[in-house]
Amino acid sequence: MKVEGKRRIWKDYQKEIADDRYFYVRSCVRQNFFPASEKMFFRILKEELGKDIFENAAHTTCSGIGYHSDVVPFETTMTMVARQFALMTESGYQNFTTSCITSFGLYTEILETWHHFPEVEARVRENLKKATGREFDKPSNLSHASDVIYKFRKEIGEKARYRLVNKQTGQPLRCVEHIGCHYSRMFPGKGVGGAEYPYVLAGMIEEWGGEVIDYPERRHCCGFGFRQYLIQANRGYSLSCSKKKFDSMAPYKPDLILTNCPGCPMFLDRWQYTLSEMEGTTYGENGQGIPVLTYEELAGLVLGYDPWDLGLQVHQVPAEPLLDKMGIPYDSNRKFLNRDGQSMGRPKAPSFLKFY
Amino acid sequence: MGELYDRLAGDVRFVEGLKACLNCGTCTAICPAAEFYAYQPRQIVDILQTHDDQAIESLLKSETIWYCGECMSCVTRCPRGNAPGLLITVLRAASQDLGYFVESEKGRQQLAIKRTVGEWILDYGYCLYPSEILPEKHPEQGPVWEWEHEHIEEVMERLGANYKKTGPGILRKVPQEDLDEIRKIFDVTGGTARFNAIENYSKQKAGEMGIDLDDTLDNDYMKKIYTENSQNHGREL
Amino acid sequence: MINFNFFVLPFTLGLIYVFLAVGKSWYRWIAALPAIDKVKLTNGLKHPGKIAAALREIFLESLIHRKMWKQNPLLGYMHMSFALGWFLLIILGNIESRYYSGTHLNAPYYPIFLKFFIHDKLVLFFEVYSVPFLFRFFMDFLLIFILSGLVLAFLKRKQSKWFGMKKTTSHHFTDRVAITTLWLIFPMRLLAESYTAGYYGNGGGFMTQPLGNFLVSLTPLPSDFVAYTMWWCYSLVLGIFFVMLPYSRYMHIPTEILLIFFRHCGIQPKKWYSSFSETEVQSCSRCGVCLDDCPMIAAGIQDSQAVYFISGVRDRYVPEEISQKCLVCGRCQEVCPVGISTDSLRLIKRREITSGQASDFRYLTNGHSGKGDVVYFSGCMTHLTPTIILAMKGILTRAGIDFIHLDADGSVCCGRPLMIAGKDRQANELIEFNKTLIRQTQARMLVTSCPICYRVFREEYNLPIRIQHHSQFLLNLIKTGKIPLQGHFSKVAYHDPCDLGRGTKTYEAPRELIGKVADLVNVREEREKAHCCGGSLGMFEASNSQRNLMTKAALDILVENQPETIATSCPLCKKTLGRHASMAVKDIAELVYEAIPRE
Amino acid sequence: MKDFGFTVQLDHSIDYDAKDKRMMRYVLYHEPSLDWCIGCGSCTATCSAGQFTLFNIRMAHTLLRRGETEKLKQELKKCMFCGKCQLTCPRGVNLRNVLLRINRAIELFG
Amino acid sequence: MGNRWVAPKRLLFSNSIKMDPQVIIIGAGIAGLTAAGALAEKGHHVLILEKEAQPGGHVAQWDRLFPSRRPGSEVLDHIRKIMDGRVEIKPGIRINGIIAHDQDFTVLTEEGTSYTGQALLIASGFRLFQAERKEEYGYGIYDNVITSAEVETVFKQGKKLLTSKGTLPQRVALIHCVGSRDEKVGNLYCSKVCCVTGVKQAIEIKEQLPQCEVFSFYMDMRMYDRHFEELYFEAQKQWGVQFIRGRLSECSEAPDQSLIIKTEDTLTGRPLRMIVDLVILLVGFVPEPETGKLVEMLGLSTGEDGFILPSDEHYNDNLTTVPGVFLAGAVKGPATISNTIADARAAALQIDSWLKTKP
Repeated sequence: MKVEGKRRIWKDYQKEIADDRYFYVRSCVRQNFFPASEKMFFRILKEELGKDIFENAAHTTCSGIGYHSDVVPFETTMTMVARQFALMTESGYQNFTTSCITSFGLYTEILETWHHFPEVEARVRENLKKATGREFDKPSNLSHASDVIYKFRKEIGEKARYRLVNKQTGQPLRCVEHIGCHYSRMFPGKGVGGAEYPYVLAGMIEEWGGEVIDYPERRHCCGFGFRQYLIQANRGYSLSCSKKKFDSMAPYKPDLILTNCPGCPMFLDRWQYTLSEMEGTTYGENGQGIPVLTYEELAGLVLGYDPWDLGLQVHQVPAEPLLDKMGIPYDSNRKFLNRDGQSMGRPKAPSFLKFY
Repeated sequence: MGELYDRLAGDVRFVEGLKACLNCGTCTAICPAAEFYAYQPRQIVDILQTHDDQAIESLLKSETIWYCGECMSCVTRCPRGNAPGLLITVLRAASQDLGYFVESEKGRQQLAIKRTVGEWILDYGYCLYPSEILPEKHPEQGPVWEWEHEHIEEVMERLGANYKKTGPGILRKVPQEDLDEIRKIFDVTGGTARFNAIENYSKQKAGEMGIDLDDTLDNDYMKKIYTENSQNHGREL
Repeated sequence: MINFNFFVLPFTLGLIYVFLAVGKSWYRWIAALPAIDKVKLTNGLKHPGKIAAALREIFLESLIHRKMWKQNPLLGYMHMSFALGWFLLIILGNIESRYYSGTHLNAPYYPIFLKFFIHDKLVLFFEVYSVPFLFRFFMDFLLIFILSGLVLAFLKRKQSKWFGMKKTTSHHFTDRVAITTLWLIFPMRLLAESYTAGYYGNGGGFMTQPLGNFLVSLTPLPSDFVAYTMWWCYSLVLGIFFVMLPYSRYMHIPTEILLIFFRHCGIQPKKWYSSFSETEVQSCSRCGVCLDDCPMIAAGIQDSQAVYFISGVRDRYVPEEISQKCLVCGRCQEVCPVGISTDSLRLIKRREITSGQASDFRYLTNGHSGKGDVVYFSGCMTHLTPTIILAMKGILTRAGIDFIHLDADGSVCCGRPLMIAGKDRQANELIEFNKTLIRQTQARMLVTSCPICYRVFREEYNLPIRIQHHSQFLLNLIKTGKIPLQGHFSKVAYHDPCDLGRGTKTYEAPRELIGKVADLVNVREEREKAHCCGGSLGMFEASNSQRNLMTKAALDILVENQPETIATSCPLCKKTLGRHASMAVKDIAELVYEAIPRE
Repeated sequence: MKDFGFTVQLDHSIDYDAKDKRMMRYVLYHEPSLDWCIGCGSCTATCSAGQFTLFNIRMAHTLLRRGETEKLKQELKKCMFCGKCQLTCPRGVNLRNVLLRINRAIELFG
Repeated sequence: MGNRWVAPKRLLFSNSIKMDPQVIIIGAGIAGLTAAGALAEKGHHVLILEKEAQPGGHVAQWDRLFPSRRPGSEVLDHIRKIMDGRVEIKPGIRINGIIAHDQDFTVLTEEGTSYTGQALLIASGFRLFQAERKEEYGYGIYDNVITSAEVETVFKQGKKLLTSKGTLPQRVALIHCVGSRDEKVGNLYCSKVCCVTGVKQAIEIKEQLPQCEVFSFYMDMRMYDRHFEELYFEAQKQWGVQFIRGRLSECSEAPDQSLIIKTEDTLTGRPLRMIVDLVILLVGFVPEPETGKLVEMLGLSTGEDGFILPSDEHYNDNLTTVPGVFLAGAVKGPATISNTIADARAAALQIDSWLKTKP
């Protein structure tokens, strides 16, 4: 493997990312499964970097999951997106930042479509007006939240209290990055590093001292596949996809999986559990699994935030082994306490997967 | 060129998605669905470029079009700039609007998606909402989710969410007037029409199949489409 | 009077041995016959007519060697001189010995060594017509007759070409011993008798007496001693030959006799290796006549001809590719002096290889098949030569025949291609399917354009209706004036398809038919001796280029008399020959169709 | 083990290195002309069995090469052995022997 | 006879080398050299400007030529023999301007020197597709992904084809259509020579490493020219090269540096994964960027593929819209060596008659 080769490609795919005044829209999946990550994104931008990031309470889903599971027509989704743009415009912002990769992909696709088919854009504007009376400007800059963190990876690196280095051995941690399919597959130019060797997460890992591991099934989808997960009868597809990735990365003994998509971390986390219950197979050393993190969680960790404030307790695959490697202190007793420090009980321990 | 083909060709995604396929197979090579189902994106494009309405109709009625996961990996690779993934979205739209989706087991599942994700969009303003993700319907979510779900308010509060509350923030209650706007958008742009189509064709089919289907999530038809794989679909040998 | 001497022992023991050995084998084979064949055999032996016929054939084939004569006169004479000569020598020898001994019962060796025991009767010069003289004369004559054959046999070893044989088989050890002793028998007899005659100064015939006198005058040793030694040698070679016979190719002589009886009693080859097959295999004299007549020679294939295949079977090991490397064109069968059914032996071996292979034709669902007076089955191959189908349908319509084209949209194979691969069980599934289809048509006659189908229809389908190849059917149409003829082709050479010609003995119909529409030029090797076109479905182990060589060889013979068109009556032959022919290759149906005046 | 209402699914992709090549080797050794195939599909187009069912000789050949023994077994049973394929093959592959040999290989290694 | 009046011309030039050349040829590849030789034989004074230090172009880098597998040097030497001594070659030239006068052209170089000629032949050839651009194939990233050009270099040096670890490859995959027939890299055209080059190299690899399994991944085998199909047949029949119909989708590296390639086995309609020790990318033709400048300077037009358009693709294949400017060889698109040589001769003929009819 020649990293120079990758660097050359990374150079070719450097996208424009706004450096302030972000209009932020939330992700359906992340809110449910990684609420603390979205919280952390705000804290990092506001408190650590002193940026202006705004959320309009009236904003909603882009209906992307509905669209990609085909119950919501393209026309409708485009108008939903137009409405988000309208809210941005009304709030006086131009830089649009999404928390969700599906959304990001969809926004990109829609903007492209409008670019190639102006008549479609006109129709959407008309529909939006008809339905809501709103009008909109297209954003001058569209980025995914991970782009923003990538943009400020150096600043974060400078403030970092911990690095992606094994405290005992001093070796950089072996990190596997998993990019959401809709980040750059359709429009390689719209993602940092392009479609084949995306740099958005790799950049963070390198910057924060880790080692990026390439493995054969790196590009493989986690298996969400929308309808393929939403319907129980189809979940075998979803599961099999993730299994394929695990089997492929296992020989490289990764210390963690870093993701930038809302769904992927949830699936890569839950499917490890499911597989262990289904076949008794666990990945990672002595049945502890391979920890899966969102980029905000990782940023939070290196910046020294409390793991439980980052929501690592709601991961099914325990993060503790990683914290130990990084030498990050944590209080196991506080793991399952509520805001006021009262116990919320404990989840049941899985049959095979380690649980702390 | 047939009627059906023209209908599809009217969709911008179709125009973007179908240039001219040279059957090289770069799409199938990396297609997750091709790995786990009896499915080939190449074949889809190949059938479409025959412009043969009969073939297209049987495609719309088939299980095949429902195997794709819309990961769009195929789009990255095609040396002719086709987008099989996009074409699938067009085919699925047509299959639902024409009522062909009920002819296939995988197609019939659309009702379950409509009644969950679809409705949630209108009810909550988001595609998912924690209270709806029931551990019994999602055993794979594991004990942690079970625990989370049990203590959802507290957990969300602990993690800094604005769960079910007003104002901005994570999992807030989206104001009613905004939900109304969404509904309007759905009415104006055919979202509602799509929902109705899915409902009506499904009810019709349920009748034909003689399986009970009411408006709830828990009835024989819903159970059937949510859990059943009566055929192989190429899942095993 | 004691007519005994120790030197007769080798012969006598050998003779006893060979009788026991042959008897044992005969018993084994007969005992191993399936019950039904045993019945046939016993019934046959009760039937004087059949016995007579058998004996006649034995006389013609085993003594006269009729087929050999046909093959090549020199070869025929050589074999006859040995077989017939020796046979007569024995007969006459017996009569002579009875004359001398005056009794009917002589020890078996007595006639053989008669001249050793009898030499006292002096025949004077004026007793030319006396009985002893005549005996001596004819015995010597027969001896010369045999020795002349011996000389030829010796030449054949050196110059097989003279005997019309490009290839000859090689010999095993036992064969060599047997043939040497066989060759020595009569020279020894000659020497023994001559010396004896010379020593006694009489007792010899017109050849042995003078030769004897001459030899004695040359030999320094006491000539009674030399003569005695010669008698020992004579007896020894006879003895050794007899002992070796059951283990050598000469075993075919007694076996063939049994085989001929079997055949005349109506015993036939089975689908599996039976006692009959064994007798056939043992009756093969390894003469190698089948080598030169095998079309594969043209392709340089020289290791799987009938004789090699059969010796493999005899030794209980035939490599798979040898069993599969054969056109199954039946040409060798026609020329085999013993008339061994080489093709069915080949198929028996193939069955052993392939009969176990799985097949599944459940996808064949009984579709429509309209009704008609005549059902026309074009066959798979004919679908690759649509002009034949066109012609046939044209003719049938023109003749106003109420016909239905059974396999208009795709044939269900007739089954022969599977059978010829040894897959009878699998073939039967297809046969059953086609039978139902055909029955549904309620036709009174089945016509096919493909000899392959035609043969299997006749041999395996046992349908209640008439089955005809289109050559026969069309001929009938013309004869009954159902179709008008106008056009006329000049100089057409006809190629006999294996399955139609040798397969179903249909030689005349196509020729007569061509005669109606063209001038038939004759072909050097036709009918039974026609060459396979090289496309045979029976062949598995020939490469494309080897097939081409066979096709070219067949073509070379077809074009010898400069025909303008080559006619055949098999789509496969048409396609195969057409690939290399410099002139048009047409199916007879096409010829007829083109000869019909257009309306 | 827990039942989730779904299972890990079969991977359709041909893992070339995981497959058994004995049958391919056997057939190629006994009928080298199979190497001359250019995958044109004439055989499949003319196939007698192909008129009645989905039977694809070209596919069967490919399955043989990929070591997909099970599928190959099922496929080959449909062959009627009529030999049309061999007559149409532009590269003169000795197809009937190929089919015969594959059947043999199935007996030997299947 | 023509010679009678051509003779004095030749005399004139032979004793006045200083004088400006009649024809300036840009590019000393086989096209330029062949044309030069042909023109010189007709008595014209020719000057070749070459940007590289050595003449010979791509052929000089190639080991053996398809379909006959004769050494490329043979062809080159033959062409040289014809022109040697009669043609002047200026290597290492960078052109930064061309001025077209009504009678002739002046070529200005970066070194400041200038050359004037009455006719201009553009024979600046092509460039090989840069395989890095096909990112998913991992050229320049995975050690065992190499190009057909590198294979030629190895053969030319008489070395063995080895993996990055220096071991003998047990399995090699040749990938067709790299940079050709691919809108993702902006080249919709077919590069013509890759198919047969692939077959040739497959055979050469088997010659060198009989134990090595060689697979060829193709979409169509375009064996359009004489003896090409025969070579393809030989590769199958004699060398057991296996051809799999399916375009390489992506390549990834296994822990042991071998490569996992993913393609569809289109004849079974299923994804295929295979581990190989070496992936050889059959890189196609792309227009030479330097030529782009000339096009601008002279106001010539190019096709969508970026190659120069002749004034008529059928009967004026060597002429351009600018009188006095001619084309030869791969500046007009992918071409085989034999095609190029024939084309260069044709160009020479056109130039010759143009010079004669010139007022």
